[in-house]
Amino acid sequence: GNGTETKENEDTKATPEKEEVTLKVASLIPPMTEILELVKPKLAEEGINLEMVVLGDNVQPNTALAAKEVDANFFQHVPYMEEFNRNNEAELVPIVPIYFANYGVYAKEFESMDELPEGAVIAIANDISNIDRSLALLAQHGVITLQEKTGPYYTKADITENPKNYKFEEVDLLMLARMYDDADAVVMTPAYASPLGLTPKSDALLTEGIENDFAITLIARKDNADWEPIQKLGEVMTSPEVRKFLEENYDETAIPAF
Amino acid sequence: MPAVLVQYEAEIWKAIIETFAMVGASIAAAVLIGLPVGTLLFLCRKGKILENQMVFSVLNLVVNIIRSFPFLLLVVFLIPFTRLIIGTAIGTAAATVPLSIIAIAHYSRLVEQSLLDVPKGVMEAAISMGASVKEVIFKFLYVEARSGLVLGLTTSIISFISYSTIMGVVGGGGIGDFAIRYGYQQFKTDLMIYMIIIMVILVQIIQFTGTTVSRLIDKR
Amino acid sequence: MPAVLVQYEAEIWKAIIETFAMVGASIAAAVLIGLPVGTLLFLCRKGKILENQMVFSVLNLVVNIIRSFPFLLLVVFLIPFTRLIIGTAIGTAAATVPLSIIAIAHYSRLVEQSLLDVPKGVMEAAISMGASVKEVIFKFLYVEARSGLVLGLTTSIISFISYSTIMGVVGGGGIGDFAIRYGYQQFKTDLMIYMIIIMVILVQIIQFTGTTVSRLIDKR
Amino acid sequence: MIKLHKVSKSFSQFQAIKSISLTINKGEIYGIIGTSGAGKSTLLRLMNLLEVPNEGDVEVNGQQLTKLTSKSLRQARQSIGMIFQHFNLVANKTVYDNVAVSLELAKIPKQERKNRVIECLQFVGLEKLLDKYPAELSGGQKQRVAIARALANRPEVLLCDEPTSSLDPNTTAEILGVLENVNKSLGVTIVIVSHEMEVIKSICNRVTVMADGEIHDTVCIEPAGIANISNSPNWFVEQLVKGGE
Amino acid sequence: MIKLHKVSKSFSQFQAIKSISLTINKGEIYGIIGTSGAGKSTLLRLMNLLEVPNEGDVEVNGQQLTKLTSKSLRQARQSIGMIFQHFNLVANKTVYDNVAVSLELAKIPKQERKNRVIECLQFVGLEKLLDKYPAELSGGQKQRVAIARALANRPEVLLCDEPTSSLDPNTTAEILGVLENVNKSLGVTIVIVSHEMEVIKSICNRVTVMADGEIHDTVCIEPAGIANISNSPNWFVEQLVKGGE
Ligand SMILES: Nc1ncnc2c1ncn2[C@@H]1O[C@H](COP(=O)(O)OP(=O)(O)OP(=O)(O)O)[C@@H](O)[C@H]1O
Ligand SMILES: Nc1ncnc2c1ncn2[C@@H]1O[C@H](COP(=O)(O)OP(=O)(O)OP(=O)(O)O)[C@@H](O)[C@H]1O
Ligand SMILES: [Mg+2]
Ligand SMILES: [Mg+2]
Repeated sequence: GNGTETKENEDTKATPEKEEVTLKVASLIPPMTEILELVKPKLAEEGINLEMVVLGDNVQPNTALAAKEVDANFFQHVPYMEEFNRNNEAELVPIVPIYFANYGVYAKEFESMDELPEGAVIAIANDISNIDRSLALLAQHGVITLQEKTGPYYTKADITENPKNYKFEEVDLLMLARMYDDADAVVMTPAYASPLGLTPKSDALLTEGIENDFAITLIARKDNADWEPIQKLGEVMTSPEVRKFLEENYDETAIPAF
Repeated sequence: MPAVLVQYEAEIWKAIIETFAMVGASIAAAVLIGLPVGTLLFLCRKGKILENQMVFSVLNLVVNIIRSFPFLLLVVFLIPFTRLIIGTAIGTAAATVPLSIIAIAHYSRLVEQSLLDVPKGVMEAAISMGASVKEVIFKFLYVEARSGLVLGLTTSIISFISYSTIMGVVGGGGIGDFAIRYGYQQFKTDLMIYMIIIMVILVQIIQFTGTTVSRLIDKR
Repeated sequence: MPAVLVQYEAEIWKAIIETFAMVGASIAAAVLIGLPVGTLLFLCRKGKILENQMVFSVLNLVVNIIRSFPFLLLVVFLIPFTRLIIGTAIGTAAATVPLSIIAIAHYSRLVEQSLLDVPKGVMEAAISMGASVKEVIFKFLYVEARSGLVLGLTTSIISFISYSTIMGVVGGGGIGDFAIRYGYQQFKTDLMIYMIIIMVILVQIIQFTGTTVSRLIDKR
Repeated sequence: MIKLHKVSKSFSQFQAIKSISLTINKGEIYGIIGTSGAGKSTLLRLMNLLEVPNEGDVEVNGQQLTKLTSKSLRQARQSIGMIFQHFNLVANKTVYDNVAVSLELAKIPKQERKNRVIECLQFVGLEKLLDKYPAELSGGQKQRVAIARALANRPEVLLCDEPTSSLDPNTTAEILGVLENVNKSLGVTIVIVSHEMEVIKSICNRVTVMADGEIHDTVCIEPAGIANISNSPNWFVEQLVKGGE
Repeated sequence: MIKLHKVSKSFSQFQAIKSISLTINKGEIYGIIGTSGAGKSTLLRLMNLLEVPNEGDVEVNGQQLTKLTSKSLRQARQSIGMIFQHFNLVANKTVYDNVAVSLELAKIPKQERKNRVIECLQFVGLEKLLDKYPAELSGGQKQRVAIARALANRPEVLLCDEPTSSLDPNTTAEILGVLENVNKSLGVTIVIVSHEMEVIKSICNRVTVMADGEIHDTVCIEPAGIANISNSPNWFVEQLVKGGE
């Protein structure tokens, strides 16, 4: 697959049923990849060959999309996408939100937030939008107090009150789950918690619920957002099958956003 | 065969082939470009037959710059270049570009070092016989340093395998990435361990071959 | 000084110190453990004074296993061990553990190779004088191979710096991680470029020092 | 054939060669003798510019070596054979290949090369050791390979630094015979550095005595000829017993 | 002092030493002579077990070297000095350190060491080159460092492989004088491999002639004594002119 192929795709968009088109979608980990796998047969019926490109970090899927190497991606929430657009003069646009990854606070030794002792170490992800999200989650439940946002994100510098003197240790997103043994508490997405057998419903001390902007969203570019295969993809990803799949396999972990 | 291996058999084969492709390309780059670069680094040094402070400094700097980059950022920096020559910046083929660049920088240092261990007398014999630069290199330097060059390449290849495991970032795939994705991110520990065993076997074979070849061709 | 550097000055200094700490620890490990391991790999080979197929195979395998691991997975595998000796698995101190292990494996190979280039005659002289193993090593082998050992260490240190850039995954910090986090993930490209320039300068200084020292102590 | 004009060579502080001038004629066998450290090897190495003089000119075969481009210098060197004091064999090449390489450099076709290599190895009595590597040879055998290598591409000038230092009297006599032969039949100019009076006296026409980096004296002598020595171990016994009487 | 009993040594196919037995008495100066490749160096290297024999026993100073633990073998070797045919100096040690290292191994205290090193270097006439590295020495100077190194820790046995091959007649005479001196005054047993008849004849009591890996003959001789050679360059000129007459 390369750029020219993508262009051909665009040329053929008038007659998608007659010729098979290839739709390349970048993604990272389950359940994102599982949802894409699930809808693949349905798209095939429509003559759309869904090709999933699994990448290993959370910048490349956007870089690849902006460079037209893929036609869409599915791994991020809208604020993260906006940050990318701002910094890279890219024109990525949301197509449709799919699910809320119910961010939560987990602790191995403690049953509730109140038990967490003075000066406890809380591990959070080390990228700026997830730092923002982790702090926002804690602020939402009154664990800390944050001042008015100065930039697009909250940072540790925005903490005005931290009554129990928690220490925030920043580690790589992919490392969060490993920190469950090490830190007193970990703030992470269900995608990383589930391999540990943890679910937001039964194990999280705090969760962010669905009252937020952080739904994992199918993203495309401004120039192909209206392209029929993309729209089709959006449709099948918000179908009842996907809802059923999420509810059966990811109860409270990935809450459908459609 | 364990069930989990049967289940993922096709993907494992794919990963193995991807690793071979990426590492193979790096080896080719190391030999075809790294070897000449390392040789130039040696020959342009003070007191050597092509003594040239300019060329030495420039090559030295370029190699150092490549080696200074955090590998992840090198991959990112090279994206436009990769796209230029491969047509895309993601996938196994694209991953070979940054890997090859690293391979060149890595091996050229080891080549330089091996050549520095060639006894001066051999160089003198070559020069006194009126050997051209090309002849000095191929008929004397490489002959006398060959066991070190092979061992250095062996060490380098094993480093390339290690570097290839990071190429998942741009969708390069390979055994290492497979192990990271399934084992590390999805906690399929058994699968991860099998993948690591494959890596160990691969590395062990390469090291054994390298050690043996280098011993057989060392007549000093 | 550019505004962005002023703004992040404290953090940049912190990153520099973290890099020095991680790389310093790796250098210590390379010299204190990698050097002996490499020497043993050499001395236990066939025909050398401590010839011992068993010890050689075991060391060789262990070094290969360490070098086979995708670095990220090595970090994860070592977490229990790291926790045991450092008390925690995150932070700069914890990051030094996997880095040091890699450093040992990496440098020991280069040591082995350098020692293989010591002329047989020197070993014979040592043996004929009744030197003990320790004396053979310190009064002959290391003396004769010293320029190669220094160059090998230089190459290794630069690799350690490169490895240290991945240590962000366990909160190790350092310049490389700083560049990746701010520059790559937060798109502060200017900051990233400054960080890379710092890395290049650092690497250039190390390479220059290594090359110079190795040339000065090479009397062959 | 070889002209040195006020040539000097210093190693950092130490002046090893102090403004030496000398002329060696075509077809001569020229000896250089002197105590250890006098500067003999350095002088010889100046003649093919292995050591670059700090001052003065070196002329070989009508060419000012010091002024040649590197390409012409290479060509000039191809017609100057050299036997090193420490042999400088390529340890990873067999005896055959060590000799053959000088023919390869001279672009001699492969077929011809083979005959020539065998011929040269026969001169020095090593035709049976073709496939051995230097590490498997005795001291004298290594030295003979070095001699064969220097002779192989029929140089016009042969610079020999202690060419018989590791050889027993029989082999020495044989080698000197070979040198005399190439000198007589092919007109090769030969410069021999040696500390063995016997060697110098037996084949040289002119001899320079060096001391402390300078020419002490140059004398013309009539070569005494090479003693005819039998090749059997009994010869050693006879010599020993003769001496014991 | 040294007893070889039916010692054989093969290199892959090639049998370099064929079941040799010999006895060297304490205080002897013993010569070994023979053509290039006869097996002289190999025989000498068997005497301190640098080459391990395929068959036979090696006894030095009453100890069966072939049966010693590696620790005792090391100790035994400390009293066996060796001068190598190719010197085997440590290129990264200065002249001083090359000599001093054998004293370090023998655990001689530092103060004493220094005097001893200087003394040995004076024996071989190199006291001025203390700080040079081997690469900066002439062939003969290297050889003399090797000799000084072997003498330094006053060994009981001295194995010399062509110890004067790179030395001019004057220096050779001086070195032989030193060897004779340590033999006479300290009772050091000396084994000399040499291809120079003169050398062997001037100081050896007994000489073995080797051929093809076997002992051809062993003869007792009366050492002829070391010729008294003047140390001036004029000596060379006189010798040359004398020869020319
Ligand atoms: N490591 C080796 N491998 C194979 N053959 C060897 C080896 N060492 C020596 N030889 C062979 O053994 C024979 C005896 O060698 P040695 O060095 O003892 O000769 P030598 O009498 O000392 O001769 P020279 O006077 O030329 O030094 C030679 O023919 C040589 O080719
Ligand atoms: N690379 C060098 N650096 C410093 N000094 C050197 C170097 N090469 C030679 N010398 C010195 O120059 C002098 C002459 O050396 P040269 O090798 O020419 O002596 P030589 O006459 O060949 O002696 P020999 O008969 O012992 O080989 C010696 O005193 C030596 O120490
Ligand atoms: Mg000399
Ligand atoms: Mg010998």
